Amino acid sequence: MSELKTKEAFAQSSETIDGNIATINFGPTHPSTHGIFQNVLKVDGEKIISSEQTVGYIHRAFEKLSERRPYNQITPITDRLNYCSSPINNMGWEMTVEKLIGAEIPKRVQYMRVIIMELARIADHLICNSVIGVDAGALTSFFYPFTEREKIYELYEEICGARLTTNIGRIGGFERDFTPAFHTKLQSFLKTFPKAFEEFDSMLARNRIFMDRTKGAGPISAERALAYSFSGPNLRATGVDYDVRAMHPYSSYEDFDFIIPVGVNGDTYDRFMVRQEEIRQSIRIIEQAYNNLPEGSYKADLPDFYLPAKADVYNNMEALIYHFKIVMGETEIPPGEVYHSVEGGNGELGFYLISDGGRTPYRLQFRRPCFIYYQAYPEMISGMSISDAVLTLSSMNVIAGELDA
Amino acid sequence: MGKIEDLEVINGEGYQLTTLDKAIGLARANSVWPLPFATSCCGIEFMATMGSAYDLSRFGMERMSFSPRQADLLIVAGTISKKLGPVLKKVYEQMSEPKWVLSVGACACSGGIFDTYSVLQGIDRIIPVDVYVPGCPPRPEQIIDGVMNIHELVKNESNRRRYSDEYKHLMQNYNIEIEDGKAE
Amino acid sequence: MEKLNNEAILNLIQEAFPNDVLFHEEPYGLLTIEVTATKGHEIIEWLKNHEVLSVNYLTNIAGVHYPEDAGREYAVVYQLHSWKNQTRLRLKCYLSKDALSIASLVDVFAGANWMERETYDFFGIDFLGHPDLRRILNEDSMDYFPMRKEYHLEDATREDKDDRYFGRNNL
Amino acid sequence: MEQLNNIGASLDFYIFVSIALFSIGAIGVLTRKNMIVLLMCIELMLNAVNLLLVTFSTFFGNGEAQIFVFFIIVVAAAEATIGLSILIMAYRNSKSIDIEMFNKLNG
Amino acid sequence: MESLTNRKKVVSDKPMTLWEKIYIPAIVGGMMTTFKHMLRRRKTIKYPEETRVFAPVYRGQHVLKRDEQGRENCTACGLCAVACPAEAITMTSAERKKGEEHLYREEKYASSYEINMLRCIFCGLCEEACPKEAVFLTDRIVTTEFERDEFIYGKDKLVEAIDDRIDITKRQFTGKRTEK
Amino acid sequence: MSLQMISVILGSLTIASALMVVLSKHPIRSVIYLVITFFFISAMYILMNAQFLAIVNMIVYAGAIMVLFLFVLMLLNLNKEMEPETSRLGLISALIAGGTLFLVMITALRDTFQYGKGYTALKTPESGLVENLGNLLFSKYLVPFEISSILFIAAMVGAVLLAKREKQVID
Amino acid sequence: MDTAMLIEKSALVLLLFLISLGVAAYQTYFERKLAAWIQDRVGPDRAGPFGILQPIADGTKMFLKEDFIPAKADKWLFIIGPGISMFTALITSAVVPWGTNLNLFGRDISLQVADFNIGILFVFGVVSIGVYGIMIGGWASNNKYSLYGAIRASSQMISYELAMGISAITIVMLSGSLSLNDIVKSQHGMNWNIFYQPVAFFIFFITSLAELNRAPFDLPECESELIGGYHTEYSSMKLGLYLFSEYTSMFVSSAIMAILFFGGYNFPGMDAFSGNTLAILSIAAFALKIFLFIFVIMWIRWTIPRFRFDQLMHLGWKVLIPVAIVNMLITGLVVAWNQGWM
Repeated sequence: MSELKTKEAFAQSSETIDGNIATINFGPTHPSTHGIFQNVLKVDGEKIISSEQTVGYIHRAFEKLSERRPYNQITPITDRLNYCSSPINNMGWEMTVEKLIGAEIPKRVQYMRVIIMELARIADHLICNSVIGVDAGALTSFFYPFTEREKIYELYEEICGARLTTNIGRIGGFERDFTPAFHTKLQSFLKTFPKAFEEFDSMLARNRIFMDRTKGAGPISAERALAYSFSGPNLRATGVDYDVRAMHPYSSYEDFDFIIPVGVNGDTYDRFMVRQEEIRQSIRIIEQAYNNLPEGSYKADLPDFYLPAKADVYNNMEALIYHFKIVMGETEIPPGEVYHSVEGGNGELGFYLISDGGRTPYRLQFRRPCFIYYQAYPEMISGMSISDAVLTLSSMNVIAGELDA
Repeated sequence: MGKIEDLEVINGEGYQLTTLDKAIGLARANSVWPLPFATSCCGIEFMATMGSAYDLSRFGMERMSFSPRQADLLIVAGTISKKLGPVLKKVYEQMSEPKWVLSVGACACSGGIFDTYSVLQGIDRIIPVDVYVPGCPPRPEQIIDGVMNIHELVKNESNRRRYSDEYKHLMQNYNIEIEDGKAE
Repeated sequence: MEKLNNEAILNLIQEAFPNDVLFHEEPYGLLTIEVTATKGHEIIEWLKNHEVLSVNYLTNIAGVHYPEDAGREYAVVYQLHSWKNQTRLRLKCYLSKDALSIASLVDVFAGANWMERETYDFFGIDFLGHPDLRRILNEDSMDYFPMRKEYHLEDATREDKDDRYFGRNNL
Repeated sequence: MEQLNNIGASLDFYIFVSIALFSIGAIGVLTRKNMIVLLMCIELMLNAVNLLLVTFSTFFGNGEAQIFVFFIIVVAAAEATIGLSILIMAYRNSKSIDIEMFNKLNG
Repeated sequence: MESLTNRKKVVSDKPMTLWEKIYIPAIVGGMMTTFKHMLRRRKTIKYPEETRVFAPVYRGQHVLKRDEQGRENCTACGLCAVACPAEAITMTSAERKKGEEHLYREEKYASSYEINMLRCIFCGLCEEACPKEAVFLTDRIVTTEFERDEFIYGKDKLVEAIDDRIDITKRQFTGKRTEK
Repeated sequence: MSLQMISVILGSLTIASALMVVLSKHPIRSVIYLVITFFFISAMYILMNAQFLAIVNMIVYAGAIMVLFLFVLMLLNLNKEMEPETSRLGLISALIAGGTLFLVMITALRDTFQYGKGYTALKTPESGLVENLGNLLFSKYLVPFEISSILFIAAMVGAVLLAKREKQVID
Repeated sequence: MDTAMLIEKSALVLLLFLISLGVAAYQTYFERKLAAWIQDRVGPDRAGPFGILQPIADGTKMFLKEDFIPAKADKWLFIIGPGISMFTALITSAVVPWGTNLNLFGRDISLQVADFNIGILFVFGVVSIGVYGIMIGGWASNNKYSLYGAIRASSQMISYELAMGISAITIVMLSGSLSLNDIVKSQHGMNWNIFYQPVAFFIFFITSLAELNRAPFDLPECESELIGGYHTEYSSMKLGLYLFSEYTSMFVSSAIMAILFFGGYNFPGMDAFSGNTLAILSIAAFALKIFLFIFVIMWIRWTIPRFRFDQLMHLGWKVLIPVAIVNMLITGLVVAWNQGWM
């Protein structure tokens, strides 16, 4: 914001720009930091010499909170990690618990999850890429993808009744089957989206102004990216084809045919293009999963964890007991340690869960990809101009919720 | 906690709205430039509100003012942690009068689900809030409702209220200094 | 490319560091090794540079607090990943609350920087040799380490609830 | 705009103004230590000369003096660019724009 | 670094052609796209005048249901409060007295039932937790208010009116309840 | 208001703003005052029917050279304190010198003053117009004109070379 | 100067002033509507029917907003910054011929405030002064972002002025006069300069965008990098003046472009009319051309991304200026050939 400077920063503002190094406060509420984090840039003219990051402005103590909530109440918390793609977080968490309790998940549930997760990935990448457009000055490129995003929201809404923080799915499956409205909406989405998406793509991807702006902005080499434990599209933009979906397939990802797009230089353009291509691949995956959607139940047979139908609760003593046990969080959870990771919108989203058999996790640690790769930001922007720094930041898709936990 | 509206009886003694006030209020209400202080999830829903499907610009509000000097409405959307609180307060102080605050979402209004050591339990502890929008995150419809409530406030506000003693007292409750002399 | 299974990996590590592998198990197929805390850095570096193992990716670092476990109150858990073998590996180092320090991994994996800062922020574990060990998520002025079990989660200033209703007074 | 056939005040007034400007410029050059202001004072002096030239040009009804003004402007522009770039260089090395700094060049 | 999979495809190495280098084609193309949009039908839903159709399962404002005879379903078991991650629900239970059978279905009822709508995150866990089909989320949205206190929704706002029933039958969760 | 009044007012304003250039403490203010001075001088040119020069003066001096000055000042971002103090002795001697200069010139041009008193008519009003100047410039003064363009190029190259920074390592 | 003339000119000036302000105000409305249409939205529609009172609401609000001067700012310069901007934006319209002569009350009234014989130079002079408003305002705010905006604005405007001037010289060569009136008259009917000088027009158009700080050259005020650029610290009517001056300049430079390349008030088949009909039609034709230019400028803004600073400089110095010079040389040769000088 204009002058959210501390007293010290004010004192420094008398430093000169040329010759001397000036300090610029980039954040905490600068318009280009879509979210809240602060970068104190040391600049020489327009060139960035170094920068220092401050994060934690929306630290919400997820991990401590998780230690105080029963397992089924953690799903709404994971919503708010990477809120651009909450369903992936939800399902990642559910799969972690299912792994812990050793549950068998029907194929249909797995496919349904893939559909929802890929929709979430599309939504996530769309928001990131449209914001790159906005930061590059093409404001309209924000509105076209957002119209499409609304459709994804509507799909979520059909399934779970919420738009953004979905709390979608349950341990063991979904709370309801795909509704007829969902089917029609998904079909029309699959039909209209690629066209609208290619239109968006045509506005930026081969536009020379945009290419000039993004090529070479904020590059990182594959070696450095690996040292910084990058993952997700940002890592793939450097040319490394690491994808959890391919490396450790979960939820039947091994059934689907998709390619892993990679970039060359790891710069903003590569990140943009990788995300664009991933959106196309996601559409392919959704089509495959939807066309081959197996028949069956939308939930696993887990009486200990999946709430019984209300009718049973009312009439069946056993169901009523399960109901109370699940809601009170008194079901038997095996003690143990489990790590499960999914390919989130930003990369490898991991859940490291230590259970002591109690009502709540003993320790739950989220491997938040944003948090890990955002630390490379100063290295990526040093020597770049301020404009590049803005684009690099938006192309890294740093989500404050995921960053600060 | 004192609220702006508590301290004012809109049609009460000495604050009878004049025709001029009404005209000014109407003009102001149609030109509320927001400063989106979007931190997290609600920020994304706020973006959706800006988007084509809901289009906040119908209210004359698409002109975002990222500089607090130019903004009329501070839209706080998302969690405000204790670390961020002073920043928010500073932004509020930097805004020039008249200014309004819309608190969007459970986190900003009350801390919401995050009853934790690091989260501020409602921004009305540090700045006065005019309208609360519940929801986590609220639907764009709700945000628009909140905005329209703000418009109602703006329309019915006397032009002089910002210089009244009650207002100064309210600001003192929040330890916010009113910068004198430059106004008017 | 031949991929190693967990047993082979374990054997290789035990050969190289016969005295330092204190305990090992395979919960949910993930090889978990407890090693001497002082040797943690050395082992990870060795794992990274080992030709066959080539553990090239640091997935994450987590701290755990076990207040009841005298002498090993804190654990630092490293999750590593060998892409060549498509294997994950978990290394645990237990620390006592009296000697709460462990060598920093920043010189091996640059990405360990913030992970360690976060662990320090939450648990107060001192990473020796870390270039910039400060709090990261919380305010600098905070005077405790919030993830330790003895500290409360809730904000003490919340007025609008009565804990009795939520069945968690005892927690 | 129609042409004026009258220059307003008498010639001597313009001459007086240009002499005054020149002297002010000179005093500025002598008193100010800030190199940029110094350069500006030189520009002021050049302008005083220009004014005088234009005045005489109108007086004699001869456009050639204005050609000289034109060249003076050219030279002034060149001088300003070079002067300022030297100044930036000097500033970069010494972090000061005090004219005294050049004393160091004496060695 | 060698490939980890055989699915790798480089997507961003296409060099700029001369045609693309002269700026104009892409700019004109983009302008054509935007021009087409200018003529297209607007996608805006003018909210207060027009409303968007919510999904039938939308999680909006809560309702405390009555049964067919107009009796309140809630028995103040407190499961919803326990299930609430935001700790937004409070209630006090009371014994049903003689002569109140037409008001409350069970022997116990909630003499007060409050939801703090500012805290509520509309996750729907209370609806799932309720064994008596008493609390449901509906597709109505919670209104915005000027005052913080107005968000504590008591029974006056939550319990559905007898003559103005709220239809929740489309929520799939409603298993058909059969009388004992 | 007669033209005479206008020109007298213009002249006094010119001198006043020129004085402010020297007297302002802050260099940026000096620049602004100088621009204003140039405006007044341009206005006087127009009065003397030297329209072309008036506009050129505005474009080149006010629009380019002074912007350059302002630009450099902003780039260096100097504060008031950076202005070095002049010693009192220096100030007095400069004033004396300047005053003497003024007197000497007035005296030297005394005859002209006598001659020009009361002279207000324009002999050849079109002498300052573009056509006339253009004809002169591209016939009689063609060679100087070309040389001045070479001067420009030399100045440009020189400025670029001077201001170009050597590669420096900033730590 | 006779009194009637004085009254006539004063009336014209006043009228122009009001029209400029009105057009600028409704340009903001039009821009918002256009942006909305491009983005599949409806745009402002609640202030009056179709939202046409939106600019008035904005104006009233800004006028009554607290006028804030930052404590660290240089007060005097802070205040005159927007003033200079507005002044320079308005003054250019003085030399624009708005139409053929109008006959009113038995007088032949020229719809041009001042027919400078060096009108085009006057325009450039004013344009070159225009940068002061931004520079002074940006510097006086004493804010880093404002300063960056100011520095970007000044270097950008100085650089692009060159190419702009060089491309305009070709028009001067073609029409043989520096007076805008003569330039317009030389393009009688459909004899527009655009058909002879498409390259010059192209360069002039691009540089105008840069001088106006419009996308894709809106670096001095780009939101994502510099928040508000030079006007970050401005509130109230001072901000209003900056915004107004931007739109007024847009209006005026559209007019200049129409004059230089699209025949100003000329329109095909204008010989069929005469007198006041012709005057009114010519004004309408001119207005239409201006509107089209404004439309295109806005359309561009909402379509393409902006340049980076070094790319902008690169484009200005290494592409536009050489092309403009080559174009000028060729034009010169052709003109000389036609005149029989070679």
